[in-house]
Amino acid sequence: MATLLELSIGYALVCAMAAMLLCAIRLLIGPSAHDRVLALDTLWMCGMLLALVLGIRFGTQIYFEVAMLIVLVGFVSTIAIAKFLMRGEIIE
Amino acid sequence: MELVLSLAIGIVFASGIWLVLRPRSFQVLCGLMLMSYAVNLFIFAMGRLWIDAPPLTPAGTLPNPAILADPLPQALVLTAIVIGFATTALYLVVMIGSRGLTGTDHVDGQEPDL
Amino acid sequence: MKRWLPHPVVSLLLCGLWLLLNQTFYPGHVLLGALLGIAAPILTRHLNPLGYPRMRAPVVALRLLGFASVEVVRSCFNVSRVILFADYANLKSEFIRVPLTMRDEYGLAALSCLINMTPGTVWTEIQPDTHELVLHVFDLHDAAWWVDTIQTRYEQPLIEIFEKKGPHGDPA
Amino acid sequence: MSLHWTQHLILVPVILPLLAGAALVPLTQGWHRLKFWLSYASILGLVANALALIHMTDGGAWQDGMGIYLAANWSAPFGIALLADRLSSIMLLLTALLGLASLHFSKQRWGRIGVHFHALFQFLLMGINGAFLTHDLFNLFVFFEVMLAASYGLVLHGYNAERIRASMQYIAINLAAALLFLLGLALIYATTGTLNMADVAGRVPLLAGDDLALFKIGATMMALTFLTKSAMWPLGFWLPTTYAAASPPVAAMLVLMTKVGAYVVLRLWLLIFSDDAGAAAGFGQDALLYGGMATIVFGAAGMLSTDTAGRMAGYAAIISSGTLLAVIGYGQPNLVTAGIYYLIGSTLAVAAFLLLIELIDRIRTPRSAMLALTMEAYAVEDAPVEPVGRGVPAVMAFLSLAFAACALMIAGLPPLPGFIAKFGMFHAVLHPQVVATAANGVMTGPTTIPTAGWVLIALIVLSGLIAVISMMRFGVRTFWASGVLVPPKLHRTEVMPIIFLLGLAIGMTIQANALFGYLARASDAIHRPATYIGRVLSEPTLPGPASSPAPTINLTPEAP
Amino acid sequence: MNGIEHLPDWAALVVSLLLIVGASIVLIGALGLLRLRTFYQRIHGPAITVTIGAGSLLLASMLYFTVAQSRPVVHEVIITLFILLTAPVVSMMIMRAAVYRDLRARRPDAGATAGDVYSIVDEE
Amino acid sequence: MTSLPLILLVLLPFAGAIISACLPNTSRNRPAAAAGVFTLAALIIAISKFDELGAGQVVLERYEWLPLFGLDFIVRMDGLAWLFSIMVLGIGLLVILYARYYMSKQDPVARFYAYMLAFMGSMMGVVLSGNLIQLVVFWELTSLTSFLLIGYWQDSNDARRGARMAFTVTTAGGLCLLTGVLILGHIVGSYELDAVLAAGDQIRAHSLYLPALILVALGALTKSAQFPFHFWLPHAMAAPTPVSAYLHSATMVKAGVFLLIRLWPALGGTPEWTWLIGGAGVITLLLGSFFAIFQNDMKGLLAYSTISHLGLITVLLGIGSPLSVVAAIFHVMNHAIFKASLFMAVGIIDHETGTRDMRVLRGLRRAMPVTAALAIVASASMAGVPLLNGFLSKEMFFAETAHVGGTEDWKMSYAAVAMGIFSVAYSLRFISVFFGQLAKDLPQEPHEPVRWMRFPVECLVVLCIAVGVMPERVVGDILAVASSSVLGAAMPAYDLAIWHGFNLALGMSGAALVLGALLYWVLLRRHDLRERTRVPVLHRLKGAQAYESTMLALSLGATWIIRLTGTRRLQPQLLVLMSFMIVVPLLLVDPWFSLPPVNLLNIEPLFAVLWLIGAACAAGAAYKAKYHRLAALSMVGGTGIVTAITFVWLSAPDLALTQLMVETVTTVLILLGLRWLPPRLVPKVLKLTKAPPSTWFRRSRDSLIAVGGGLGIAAASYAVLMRSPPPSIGEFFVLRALTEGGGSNVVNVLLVDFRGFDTLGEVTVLSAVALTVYALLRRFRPATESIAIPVQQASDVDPTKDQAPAAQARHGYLMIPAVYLRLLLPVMGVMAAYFFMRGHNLPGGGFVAGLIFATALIVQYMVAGTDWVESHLRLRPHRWISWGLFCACFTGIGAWFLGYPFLTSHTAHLDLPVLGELHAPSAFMFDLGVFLVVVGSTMLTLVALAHQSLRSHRLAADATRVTIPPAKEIL
Repeated sequence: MATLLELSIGYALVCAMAAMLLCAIRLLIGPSAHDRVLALDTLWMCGMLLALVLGIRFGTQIYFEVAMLIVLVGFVSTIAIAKFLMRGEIIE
Repeated sequence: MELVLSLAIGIVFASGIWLVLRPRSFQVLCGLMLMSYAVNLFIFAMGRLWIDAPPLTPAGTLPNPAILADPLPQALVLTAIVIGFATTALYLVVMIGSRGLTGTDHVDGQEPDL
Repeated sequence: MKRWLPHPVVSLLLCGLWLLLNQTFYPGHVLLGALLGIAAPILTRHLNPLGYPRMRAPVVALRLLGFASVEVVRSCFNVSRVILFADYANLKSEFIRVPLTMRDEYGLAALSCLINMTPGTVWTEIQPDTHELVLHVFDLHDAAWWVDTIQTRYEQPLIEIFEKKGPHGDPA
Repeated sequence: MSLHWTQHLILVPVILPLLAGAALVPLTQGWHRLKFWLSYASILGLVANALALIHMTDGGAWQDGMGIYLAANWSAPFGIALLADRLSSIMLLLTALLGLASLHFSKQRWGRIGVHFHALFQFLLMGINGAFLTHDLFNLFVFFEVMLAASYGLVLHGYNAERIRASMQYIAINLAAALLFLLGLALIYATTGTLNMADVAGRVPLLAGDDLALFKIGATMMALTFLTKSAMWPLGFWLPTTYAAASPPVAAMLVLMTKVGAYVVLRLWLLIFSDDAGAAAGFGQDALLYGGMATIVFGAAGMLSTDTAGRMAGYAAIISSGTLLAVIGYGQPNLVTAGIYYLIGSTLAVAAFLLLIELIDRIRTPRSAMLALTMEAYAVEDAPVEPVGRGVPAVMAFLSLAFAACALMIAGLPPLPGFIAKFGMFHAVLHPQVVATAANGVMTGPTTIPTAGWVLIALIVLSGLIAVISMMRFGVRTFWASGVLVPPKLHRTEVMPIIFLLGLAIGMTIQANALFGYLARASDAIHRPATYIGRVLSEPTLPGPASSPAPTINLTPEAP
Repeated sequence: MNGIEHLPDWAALVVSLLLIVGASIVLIGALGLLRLRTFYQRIHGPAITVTIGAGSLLLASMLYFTVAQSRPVVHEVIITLFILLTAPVVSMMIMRAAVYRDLRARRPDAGATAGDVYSIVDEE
Repeated sequence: MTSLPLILLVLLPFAGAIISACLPNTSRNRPAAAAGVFTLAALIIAISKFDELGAGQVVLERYEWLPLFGLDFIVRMDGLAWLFSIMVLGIGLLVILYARYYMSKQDPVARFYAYMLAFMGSMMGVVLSGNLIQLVVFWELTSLTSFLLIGYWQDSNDARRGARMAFTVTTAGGLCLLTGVLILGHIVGSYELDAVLAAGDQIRAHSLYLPALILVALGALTKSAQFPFHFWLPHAMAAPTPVSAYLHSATMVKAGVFLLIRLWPALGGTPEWTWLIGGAGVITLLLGSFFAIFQNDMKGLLAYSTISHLGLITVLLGIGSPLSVVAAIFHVMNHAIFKASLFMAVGIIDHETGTRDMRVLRGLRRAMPVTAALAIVASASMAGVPLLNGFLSKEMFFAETAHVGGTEDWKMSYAAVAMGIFSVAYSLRFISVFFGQLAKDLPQEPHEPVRWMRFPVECLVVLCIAVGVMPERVVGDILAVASSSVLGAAMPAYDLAIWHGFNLALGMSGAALVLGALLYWVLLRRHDLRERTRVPVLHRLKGAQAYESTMLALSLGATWIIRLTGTRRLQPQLLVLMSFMIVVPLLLVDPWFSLPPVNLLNIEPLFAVLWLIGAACAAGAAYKAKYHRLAALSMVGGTGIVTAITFVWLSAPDLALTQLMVETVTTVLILLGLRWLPPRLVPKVLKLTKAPPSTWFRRSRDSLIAVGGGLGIAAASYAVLMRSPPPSIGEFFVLRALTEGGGSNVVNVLLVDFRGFDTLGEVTVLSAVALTVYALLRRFRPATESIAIPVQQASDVDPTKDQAPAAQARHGYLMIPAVYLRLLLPVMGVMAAYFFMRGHNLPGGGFVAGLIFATALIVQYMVAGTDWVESHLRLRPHRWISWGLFCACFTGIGAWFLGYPFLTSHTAHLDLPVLGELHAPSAFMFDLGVFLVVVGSTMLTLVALAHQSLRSHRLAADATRVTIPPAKEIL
């Protein structure tokens, strides 16, 4: 079972990384600004999940903190860009 | 791992250099940011790469330096990140100030004579 | 009591958050958590003019949560299926309007949370003049079904939870 | 057992301005008088402290004339060590005195326009002082950044298009250079495993092969930063523009900042690449020498090519930087002595000149300057009327005298310290002194002067000549311009600092011998890296507050 | 890989299952982000990532650490809480920004006009 | 009297200068009186010293100056110095008297006398210097004071030009002299005059003799206006006449020959000396005398005549025989006497008639008979008429020239005779102004000057005659003492008689007189001498023009150099910096490091993919940054998150946290800034046409450097990573962090304890930057295109167009987000507290906590707008910064009171009921300081930026919101 767990952890890592890669491609090709924002946000999210899975893989809690922080503040830059797209300035 | 990180540092740094050599202030700003990423990673790499060995020495255990990452480069990078953040902020503000006063976003504050 | 502990539930939650974060029940941490839990809402009260909501119908809330969870999982697999197998050319992604009667901000926020957490639907905005919710549906088959589901399955319970007995909290 | 209180004096140059700055931050403009006096008190404190440090280092209070302060009570290679020796003490004094003059100058006008001038000024002092004192490479970086960050703000002070253009350049260059600093630092850490300068110097002789190559690359990167700061050609094009744009008190401080780069090069190179450094000995000295020479040429050409006083001052600073770098690269202790004397003198001179420019600009209306220029260019003959001398109001007399003094000092003409410094350098080149080191042992007799020495002398002489020609051209256009000159209103607070700086310069001439003696001791000390390594690394810490026996580890590298 | 060997089989199985499901969903979500035609379709891709994808992985993590450390480790709840608090805002903001941007830019093909809610006004 | 120190001779004039400079501008007599008194005093002292001198005797005073270089300030007087001192002081006294009457009422004479006396002091310094460096110092001072004196009438362009020219030439010479003297010092081992003079043979034998000679000669020749540096002297005539009389005939120009005489024992007597000095002298004497004939300005004539006479002296020195040295000294004396008187006479003429133009002046004998007589006698002396002093020394000169060539080579003698002829001609020309009819069209009615103005001339003329008639009695001793001080044992026998019988020299004198008169007559009658404006044949030889062209060329050359090797633009500078980063190590580092072999199997694929993303984002940002800023920003963010993940992957959780926070705040910051950076639009032209070759070149060059830099840094890091680490200080920290630092997070302990000093600096950087940003933004003027409200807010498409920010949050589109984000605020506060509290033991710390806190606040700003937030919360970031810095500092200073160095950490162990043992490390307080500063400076920066929008909204509200919106959104 431990092998299965290891394999599935590996699979999860690959998936998360692949997801990040796909997000990155979207980030690069755009085409519109909001596409990029969305991609960036998803990239953060995938990064968070990656950290989480890495945490399981190495069995330490340290990664959790990072994941938590990503969730907590990662959205700030996204909504900032979104607001910028919407209003042209983020603090009115 | 080592090779990948080295190449990565190289590519990010190269992008940074390219941008820093561009004429528009925003490009230079991005370039400086990228370069500082690369430099931070570079300093970090100087402590060699360690996986699953954060420099934490919980109470009750005798720390073994041989199996923990070198904390010093990390501390240096931390300071460097903060200073990089500060200078980015500064450059940004100067950049918009310059755009406002000089009417151009060229780094020299005036369009080059063509 | 009211003066020093204006938002007991919030304080309790924050204290819980603190203990959860520290994964401990040491007395010192409990004390610290309690202090933070009390201080944080007081210090931020000026920035939160709505105050904090009062939960009024916990049973309804639980039921709603259960229904929503099922819905989330179902939609999730729907969306996955569409992404993987559907012919994108026939995909009918459209905006629809849903007239809302609920006015309470927390209710609406909870609604938006439910809708957005359900894959396949994204809350766009509430149109200010008509107070209609604009919703984007990923794979729209029947607009009326959506309107009906949202109004009855989601909005009604939320009205019960947040709006039933007059205004809540004390707008600062 | 506790620390003798005098030890804390080493820290004061860093901590005093920081506290003053912290106190100044929340004060609003309405309190500008309080702000000024607070700032002023801090600088007076710094002056007194620097004098005390000089007394301590030179008076034999500290062994080998160096006081070591282990911040946070960690022994040397681990914690951050601050080191006050004769050289750093005199630099601290120079900083404090220059700061005093600049601040005094700013009382009338610059300290009041815009906000936070005083706080940033204090931070700048902190950064400069820290850079002079620290004996840790990364800490040096931090203090460089403190200095730069404050200087960015100060250069921008009194915000106009010209200043912002200049500071864009200044900031971008320095940010890029700071990154190189970090790269170099990282490589040095990677190869030596330490950051303390003395410790690095101690480990360099043991380096070999790839490590040595990487170490040298690191050193090169760091040097590029310092040389950018000290405006070596072709890294210093930012300098004249920045000097010309910055407000005078700030520009005066910038002069000193330029010297910080040279100071660090001097200190580091003598420590790390000394003759004891084995395979790395003397690394890059030639580059410094030739780079310095090229810088002199560039600066001289610049002085000749420009008409604006600010740029002229900038190029003068470049010449002095170049001279200094060449002197360091030449690698001869008594030359370094004269070089430091020159550094002090030229800093005072250029700083005084920069302060003076503002006052001069008040008499030099653009129209009259233009007229003088045309008359000169077309050699307009005078109408044959009886020439009549003109009375010179006291203000003008002061300005022209001060200008002449600056010009003489910058050009290195007698009788002011510029000449003595230059003479000292020539004398040193012509009287080569071979240090008796462990490596080569015996003193050799009078040797022949290398060509580089002659070239250096020639360049210094020629640059002086060119400096005097261009300064004279400017002076004639300004003070002897035709047409009615309206003597400007000068405020006493603006005049005093200039008199003060020039007075210091004259004092340097009068006390030349004493000063030279002091500097010779300073230079002698920095030419003995082994002493530094020994002293810094063996400085004991106080037994810890909760003194628990710590595991001892052996960190001395083994010889390969 | 500390602790994996000591995990009871049932836990290992459940954790594996959760990991596989969650990771697959995450990948599918990202795939959706990449492959779908319009922005308004693409925005639904990540939605599954943050709900089921993240949820499964968090559950896996929680279960894993609880069993591995033989004590309730539930602080992943915090992450869930934060996701609940932030994810809706993000999608709301991006969505609304996108709609009005497309309307302003008069791009009928972008999909903002699908349905009869928004229309592009032909003036100015 | 004899006990008075010699140094007074140098000091007295300077003291006089200072006193007279302090006198008010309006006073006329007092400065003159002061100057006179001081000069007289010095003169008396000088004269009194004669008794001490005897033959070859030297009076020496030594003061400590720079013993480090073996330099003393030595005042040294021997016969030569005495002679020159008397000349300087004596003629100085006369000139002072003269100037009192010469200077007009408007002239500020105080300044004039101050300069004069300063010059006198400098000249005394030169003359009395006992070491060569000291001599150079005073030498340069004479240049300086002469510059001031020539430029005294600063309104006159000629004066300015003349002053600059004289100064440039003589200073340049002075610097050459300095170098030469340094070489002499190097050869001899001492700069002291006595040592140098004694080491003549050593010097002449040294390989550096020639450079030293040339450099010293350059100094002397420039000062004495010798060819090819003679041109400055005529231009220096723009000075007031007393100055010309004093500096440019009697003293300063003599400094050059003085130096040559001085150093003759050390340097003279070689063929090089003869060729260099003699050659320059011959050319000068011929050119000078020839040019003098054709001058129209009386002072110009005298200037050229001076040049020629100085040439004569130089030739004598070049010949270098002992007798010629005696002749040189004698002629120095004579020339000073007659030329000073002539200048003063010209001054009188100028003063009384208002012109010096010999084309106009005529018949002055009738108007000012006494002056005329004096001038005629003096010019006769100049022409070498017997029974006058000029004749004597010229006779000696002729004798020497005849002697030097032996019986075969007469060239020198021809030259001498030619010079004699010319000098007779110009002397005649000079005195022609006194004859004929009195000119009518003079600017002023000429008459005799006041008594005391003529007195100095009279004195000198009397001296001319006295020396001429009874040389031995008048100057015999002086000449002997002076000569013997130079020649020492080589002192020749000579006879100062008027009559030496019929010899060759007399023949030459006679020929010169006759032929000179003839030449003058021919020129006058046949060549229209009086109306000529240019010099025949040699008019092309214009030194001044050459000087001006040289200066211009220098200036242009300098500009060219600067343009070629310098730049004022940023890009080339960064280009240089970046390419240096690559090139300099390549050049300097030897041997180069070797790259370890690449093992592709070692690659962790996931990590590779991670960095594929990171690198792609970086490259994408590089590509997009020009026109699509938001895209570039997003991609930079992508690289940022990849970096953060790398940090966490590679065991640096602290870094990851910090990186994430900084990433977020930076994004917000840049977005705030982008509002004020109007969009760049892709120019249509660029889209259509291909980029020009120059652009392609630039781009390929830049990419080359970028690739090079990237490869370099990659290679370096790979090389480091593949090597085993050196023994590092890092281990120490791991071992001690918990036991002595009191925290288990080594990185944090490093930051707040081991290297807390760095952190202190770091927070100062943050504060400084925040203050700068704040200060800058207070006076911020946005770009014109961005003053208008953004197009998004101006467009009718969006229904929120007219909503105020607070209203948006209350019932606009932000209503729902606002609910979430406001709920988040206390949560983020708790999180900040969490990361802060645990910092010392686990990843986190003041910095991360501070940024979280700041982010939480800034989100509130985003939701409800600046006005609303600030009306509900007064943050006062300045105070946060201040308190933070204080907190950190005083934590450090606290250790002082316990007797420990700054920042030494202490831990208070508290045993509390219920709570158990509590550790309160001082590092905690320090970290609190960091936290406060971070919050304060981040908020200050962000809020200052945010306030700009507020301002522009107010502006827009005033202008009823219909400003021109920008054409396009920022992408």
